[in-house]
Amino acid sequence: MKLNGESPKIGVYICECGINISATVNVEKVVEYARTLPNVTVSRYYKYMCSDPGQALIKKDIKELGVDRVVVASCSPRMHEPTFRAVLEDAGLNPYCFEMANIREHCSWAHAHEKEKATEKAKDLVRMAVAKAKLLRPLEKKEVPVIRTALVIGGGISGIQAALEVANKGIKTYLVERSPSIGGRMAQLDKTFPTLDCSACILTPKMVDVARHPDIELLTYSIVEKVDGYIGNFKVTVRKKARYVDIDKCVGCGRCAEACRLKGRVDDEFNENLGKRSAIYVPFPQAVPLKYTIDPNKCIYLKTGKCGEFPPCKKACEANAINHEQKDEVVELDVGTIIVATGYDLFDPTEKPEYGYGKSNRVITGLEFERLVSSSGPTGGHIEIDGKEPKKVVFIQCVGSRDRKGNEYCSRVCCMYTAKHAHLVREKVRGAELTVYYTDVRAFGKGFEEFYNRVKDEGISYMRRELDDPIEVVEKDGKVVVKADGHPDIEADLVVLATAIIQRKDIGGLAKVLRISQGADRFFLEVHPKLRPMDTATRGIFLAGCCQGPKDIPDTVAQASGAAARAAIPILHGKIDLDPQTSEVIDKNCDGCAYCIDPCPYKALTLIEYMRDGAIKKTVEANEALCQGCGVCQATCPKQGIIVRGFTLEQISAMVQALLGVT
Amino acid sequence: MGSYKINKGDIQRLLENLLKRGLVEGILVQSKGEKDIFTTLITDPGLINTTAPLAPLFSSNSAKYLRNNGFKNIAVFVKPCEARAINELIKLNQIRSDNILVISADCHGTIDPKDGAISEPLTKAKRKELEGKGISLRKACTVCEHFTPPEVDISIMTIGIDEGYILVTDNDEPLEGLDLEKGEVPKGRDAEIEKMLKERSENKEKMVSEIRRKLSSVGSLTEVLKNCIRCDNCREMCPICYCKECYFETPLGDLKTDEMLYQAVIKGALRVPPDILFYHLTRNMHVASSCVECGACEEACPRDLPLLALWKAIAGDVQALFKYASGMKGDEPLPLAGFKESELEEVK
Amino acid sequence: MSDDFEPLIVTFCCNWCSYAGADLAGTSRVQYPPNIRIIRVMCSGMVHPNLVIDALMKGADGVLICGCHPGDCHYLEGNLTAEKRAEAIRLMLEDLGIETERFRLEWVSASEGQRFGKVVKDMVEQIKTLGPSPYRTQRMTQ
Amino acid sequence: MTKKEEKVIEMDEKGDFEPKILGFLCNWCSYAGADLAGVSRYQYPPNVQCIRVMCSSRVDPMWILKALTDGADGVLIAGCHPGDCHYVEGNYRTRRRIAALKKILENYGLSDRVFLEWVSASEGKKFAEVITKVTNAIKELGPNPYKKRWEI
Amino acid sequence: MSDEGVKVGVYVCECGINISATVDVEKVVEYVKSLPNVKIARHYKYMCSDPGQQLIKNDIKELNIDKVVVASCSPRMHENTFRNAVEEAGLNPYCFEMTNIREQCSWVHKDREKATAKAIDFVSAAVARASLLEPLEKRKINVTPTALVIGAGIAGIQAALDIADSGYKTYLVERTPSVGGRMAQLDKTFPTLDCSACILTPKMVDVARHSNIELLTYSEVTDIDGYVGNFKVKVKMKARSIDVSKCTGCAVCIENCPVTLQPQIPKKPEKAPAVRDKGYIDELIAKHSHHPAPLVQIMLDVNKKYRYLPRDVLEYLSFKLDIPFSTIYRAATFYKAFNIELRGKYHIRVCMGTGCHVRGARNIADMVRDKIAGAKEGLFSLETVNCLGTCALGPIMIVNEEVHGNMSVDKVDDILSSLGGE
Repeated sequence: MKLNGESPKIGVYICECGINISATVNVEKVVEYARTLPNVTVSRYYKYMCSDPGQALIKKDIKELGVDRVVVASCSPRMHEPTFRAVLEDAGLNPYCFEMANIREHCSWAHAHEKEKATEKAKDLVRMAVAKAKLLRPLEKKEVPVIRTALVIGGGISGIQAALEVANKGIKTYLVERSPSIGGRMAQLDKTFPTLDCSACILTPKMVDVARHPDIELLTYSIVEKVDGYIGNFKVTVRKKARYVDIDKCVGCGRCAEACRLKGRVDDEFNENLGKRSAIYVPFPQAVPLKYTIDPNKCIYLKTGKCGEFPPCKKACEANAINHEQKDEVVELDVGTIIVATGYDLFDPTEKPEYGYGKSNRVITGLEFERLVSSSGPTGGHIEIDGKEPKKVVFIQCVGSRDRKGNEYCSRVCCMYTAKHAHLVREKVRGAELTVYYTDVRAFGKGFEEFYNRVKDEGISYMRRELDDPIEVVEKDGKVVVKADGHPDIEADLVVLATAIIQRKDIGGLAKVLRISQGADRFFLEVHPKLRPMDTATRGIFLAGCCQGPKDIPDTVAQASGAAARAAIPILHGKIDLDPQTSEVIDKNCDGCAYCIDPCPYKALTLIEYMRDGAIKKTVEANEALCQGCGVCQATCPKQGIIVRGFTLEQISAMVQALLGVT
Repeated sequence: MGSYKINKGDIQRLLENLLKRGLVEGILVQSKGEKDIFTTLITDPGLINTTAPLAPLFSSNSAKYLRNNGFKNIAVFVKPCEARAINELIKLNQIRSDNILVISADCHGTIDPKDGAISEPLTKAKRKELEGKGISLRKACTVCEHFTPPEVDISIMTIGIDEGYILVTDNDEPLEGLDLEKGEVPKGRDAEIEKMLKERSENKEKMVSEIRRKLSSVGSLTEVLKNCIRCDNCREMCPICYCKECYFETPLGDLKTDEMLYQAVIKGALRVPPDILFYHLTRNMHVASSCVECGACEEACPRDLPLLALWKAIAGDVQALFKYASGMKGDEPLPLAGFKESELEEVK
Repeated sequence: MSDDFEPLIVTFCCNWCSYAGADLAGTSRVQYPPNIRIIRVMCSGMVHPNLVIDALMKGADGVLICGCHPGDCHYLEGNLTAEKRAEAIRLMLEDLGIETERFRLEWVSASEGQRFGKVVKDMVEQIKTLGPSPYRTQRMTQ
Repeated sequence: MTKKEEKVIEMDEKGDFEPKILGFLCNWCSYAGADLAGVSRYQYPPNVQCIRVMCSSRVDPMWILKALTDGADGVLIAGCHPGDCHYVEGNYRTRRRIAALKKILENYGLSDRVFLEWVSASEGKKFAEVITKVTNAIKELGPNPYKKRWEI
Repeated sequence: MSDEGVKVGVYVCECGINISATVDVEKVVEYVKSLPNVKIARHYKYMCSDPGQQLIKNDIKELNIDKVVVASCSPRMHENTFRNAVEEAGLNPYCFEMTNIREQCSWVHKDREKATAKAIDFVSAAVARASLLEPLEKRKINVTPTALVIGAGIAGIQAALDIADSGYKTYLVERTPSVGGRMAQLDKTFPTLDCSACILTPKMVDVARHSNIELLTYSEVTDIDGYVGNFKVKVKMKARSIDVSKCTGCAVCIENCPVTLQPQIPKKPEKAPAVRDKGYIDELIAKHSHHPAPLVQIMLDVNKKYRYLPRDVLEYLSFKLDIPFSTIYRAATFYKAFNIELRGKYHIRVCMGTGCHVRGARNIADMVRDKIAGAKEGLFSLETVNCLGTCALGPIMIVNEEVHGNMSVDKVDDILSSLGGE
């Protein structure tokens, strides 16, 4: 392949790497051999090619001998490919006219006792590298501008923290929350472990900060419907569901809720259906924004078009903010990066009938207990079932977690919140008998063990059982009997199930829209738990909070801050450079059979049509930003219609030919 | 660390030595004029022979004059209540601890200087003799429970020592050149202290229960405070009251007559000078935790308010609440300066 | 087969897992027979079936493709595509009369240095039993 | 009712004593708790007149003494629960100050008129209960004896 | 006391009917007009609405009001809204006082007259304070756009990389000669069993090569002062006695370095440690010397004689039998036959197994503890055990060897008293 007219001039540089290579491979012989290869103008060896003097050798040859392709035979490209590319760039040569041959890890070290064979192998590797180098073409890094805004999906504690931290870097942030108010699961909690400080004291100031932050645009009661584009240039379609209340007029006075005909007759999801609300509601008193919303599938007027002679809520509203004809509104947001903070759902205990959940109101989940004990909950913080304080309470751990047949993971937070619940019962109910059926108490965090010891010292008896020991909760004349194998039956007034944290049941839609993958446990998959724990495989989309896996509030906040930092990097940089080793369509070969579109994991290929000399020409178009350069398309295309630059089919088969001695 | 047997002369030689070796610029100590004994600041070693360090006289708490001093360094020979005041003022950052050498001796009780110029400690016999002449101990001393020196540089024991005195110090450097004879603290001393303490505590209990009765009801409290003319002498003479500008000198606290109208509206009438109870309550709040009960305030009061008894009750209560003995130890933190995570549950 | 027959095996290693595994084999000084020649590709899914057929038709005694364990792939499912292609390749090899054992697809992660050595040893032994490739021409002598 | 005839509302219609109590609420917890009581429409007696301070440790004991000597029937200081303080240790210091102040006022028979309470941002109901408790306690104690006494 | 020049504007909000329902807003406005310094007093249906804010802005412009008081909802809701409005009208935003007559007055007191009186007090207090408010300016201080990361383990490396990637210069200070920290010492990492180096080395190379990161290894932070945005940090770069620019890390120098650091093995003490009844112990050692493993036999005899294994004896045995003390201590604490604390004359074991637990074993144990506290030193000792295998007779208490079933709290009392406890 001609570069600028003449045939390529290849420089070959063999490294001795101290004695790591030269102890086994006869470096002089390989250098001699390399000189005989076609298009090789200079061939040298040096003790340390990666050292400054070694690099100087290459630069000198490029400048003085006009070398326009460089092959370095040394260690693994994973170590020093970037180093040598920088050398080429410094010498004014395109960094992609460079190929490495690994004659250390793959040759001298692996065949230490077979010197001749190792030398032979080194020669083969150098010959293959030269063959590929001959076909290398200069490539330019493409730069794409990044839009200076970010999007956070989910308004729980992780979404709030992430939005605040990104906005505090001076970046405009959209926070999209599905329910009428931000606050998420944490707003339902009363106290938080291990410090027992009240959840609202931590959450409400942050919620108010979000509402008042000049750089945060809050879109509540809204869902993300479509995401197109790529890192730095996402185009997100958001549907703002109709509240049937004009939020500019509504001041949150609550008179409409008082007047509503269904007052106190609609199940209140915020209180896990323990309390009641009216058809027009705010999820909880400290809601942000403090704006009312009409529940479309409960409001009589919306369902039947009539509510008495005139809807009482409309009459009660001084600010006449209620407008039953309000329609959904769809907006288009242009954002640079996206943080997913969609939170979690709880395992539905009815899937394990032996726990008796749903049969008696004396068997509740941890979150229901949290509402029971919360001072803004249905019972005003007073723990009572059917009006009476439960004297005997049993807590059962690992309901739906650590289940080989179901969710095999541990939900991390139940041991601690159960200890907290037991402590709260001990504090509020005099002379209560408390038993916890546990398998392994996991009090691993800061201050957790001390909290666990304090709870045990308060006379809460921890009874161990194996995970698969049978356990059963049976209703018996008003009480619930807990039959745990290997333990005496306990007649309890209340049983609290520590149900597992699971991914949102309806998350599939968003995963498809964002094209991010889910692990076997359905939580979103991070690129690598240690290399890049908050990045997803789709560049520019990051994860925070329980959507990535069960975690407690301190870890969630820390991860949210991390995700915010990661998400801000491309924006603060202003531009991102795309790796040029991505796919490229060879227009004359491609006939638009679209055979390659389906296997592409990043949906980077689209079929287009255009008129060429009178006829419709179908061909494939590659989106360079979306493409990650995996080459699956290249290997699918039967007619070399698409290649990955730097790893073209031609270059690889040239290496194979070179290896098998066929010139 | 050492304890030495000394006599009256040795004390004077110590003071003289301090001046001669230039360890200190001056010494604050009681000394005799023609007829009377006064607290003086001596810089000439030659005049040391006029000093009467152990004179049982108390006119004012000399710690008051050491506040924000600019001395390079100075020695002071003070009574235990004055030494405790100094320790408190060090903790309150009003006196620097590095430029002051505090010497303090046991105090058998003091009398008013105008009743006589005695330079010997008032042993029991001496006191009997004075009673004969109708001179009695100052009221503050009759109820004083801290008559032995607190934590100071040099302390001198006189109680329970049969002849001469015992000098105890951590740092022997000021004693160089005096070649004092080593001496042990006699066993009998503790018993002697115990005896004096029992007597003083009984007096104190009587005085405190009596004042508590007076303070508890509005009528009796008015009787106690009604004569106060807000001359603020008690504030001036109190060593612990160190504010540069007291609230009662600011426009809000020191109302001009026309401004009093605004205040008079609240109750329909206003006592002039105003804020009598408010003034004393404020003093209580600011000083109680550090009060050394030296009685200077009562003696400074021209209207004979029972201030000593009041402070015995108030300061006693507050210091007992925090188990704090004001001025006794240098490193014990001021009660209102620190806190413990879980304490005082009963308050809330 | 004469024991002096030294098979030549063309090996494709994916950059993220098996190439790193081969590196680790080197760094841990795992000794394995020098009969393989590694070509780095970005993903096992990048190896076009023609490359494998070409290599075997042009005298390679064996072709080994190494990729990431399912679920580990940097590009999500490149290795799964390679696995489906492997079946197609084996069918073609049958048609061409080449023993299908000359072609292998193995999963090697970045931390499996030892395993990489073992895989290479097994394949070299197996190819030795099969003997040289029927298409082996007199390769260019060094 | 101009300023001149403004009469301190002493007795309500039925003639029993209506105390006038001064309150200090810390901005982060008890003031938020008071707001929550309002939002949740918990009813409580109007006798406590609250002032918002940034932290309970901002309350200078002299303000309390001035209030009591000027005739306020009671003083309430409300702060965050120990450990919750927005400024980490403010309420610990408040606790010691008020303890010292109450110990002094014990001698003057005024100690029971000073209240220190911890109310968190989510304890709307408790705030209402605290106000009711304080008001009733003062009603039992009766008016501040220094309310009409101008002699000292 | 009205100081001239101060012109206060008072705005009482009705908040629809939330306030006006229980507070007579007109009466409040009327009263406020009579207060000193009040130039204008108004009430409006929604002060937080745009027209409401416009009222304030016009008054500031036309009547040059210089202090604004708004009586409406909680400042935690709209303090910022009104501050912005005041600022837009050209008045310093801190010459503004807000008082809450909704959440803390109209919503919580139904009695109209009292609520109004309270509202009046609220507003008068606010006016009094407003008159004394002074304008304040928000000060801006600029921030040096560089960061310092102390410590170059995986956490420091990742932090430095993320900050540098955002385009800011970053100093990374590491105490040891190389970055990598603890993670560099690990082989594999859970749960993926990735080799720790595969993850760490690329990041370490990135840190070394990153244009925005200045790496200071073998250096320590000695002094930090200044404040957020303007820290001054002193770093001591310790001498490596090697010229960093020249060294390529070829490690040839290691071979000819004479010093080799061996791990230190603790030396055996020369002299035998002091021990009680030295003669008796030597006798025991001699008696069991023929036994292949004399240690346990000797310990059994010692435990029988002293009813426990005194530490000095164990240390003496360690010296004489040349067995590491840790091995002896392990045996002493493993076998039930030995105990390392002095047991009482009567050793009491209370079973805390499930069977006994549900029948109140805990109260029995508490009762025993109280009795021990009261009794003579060394008379009783208590040990709670997991299960004594007699659940049917639970709760169980065993004194030395005597078993007492179906225990109750007062039974404990009788038994222990009979054995000499009061």
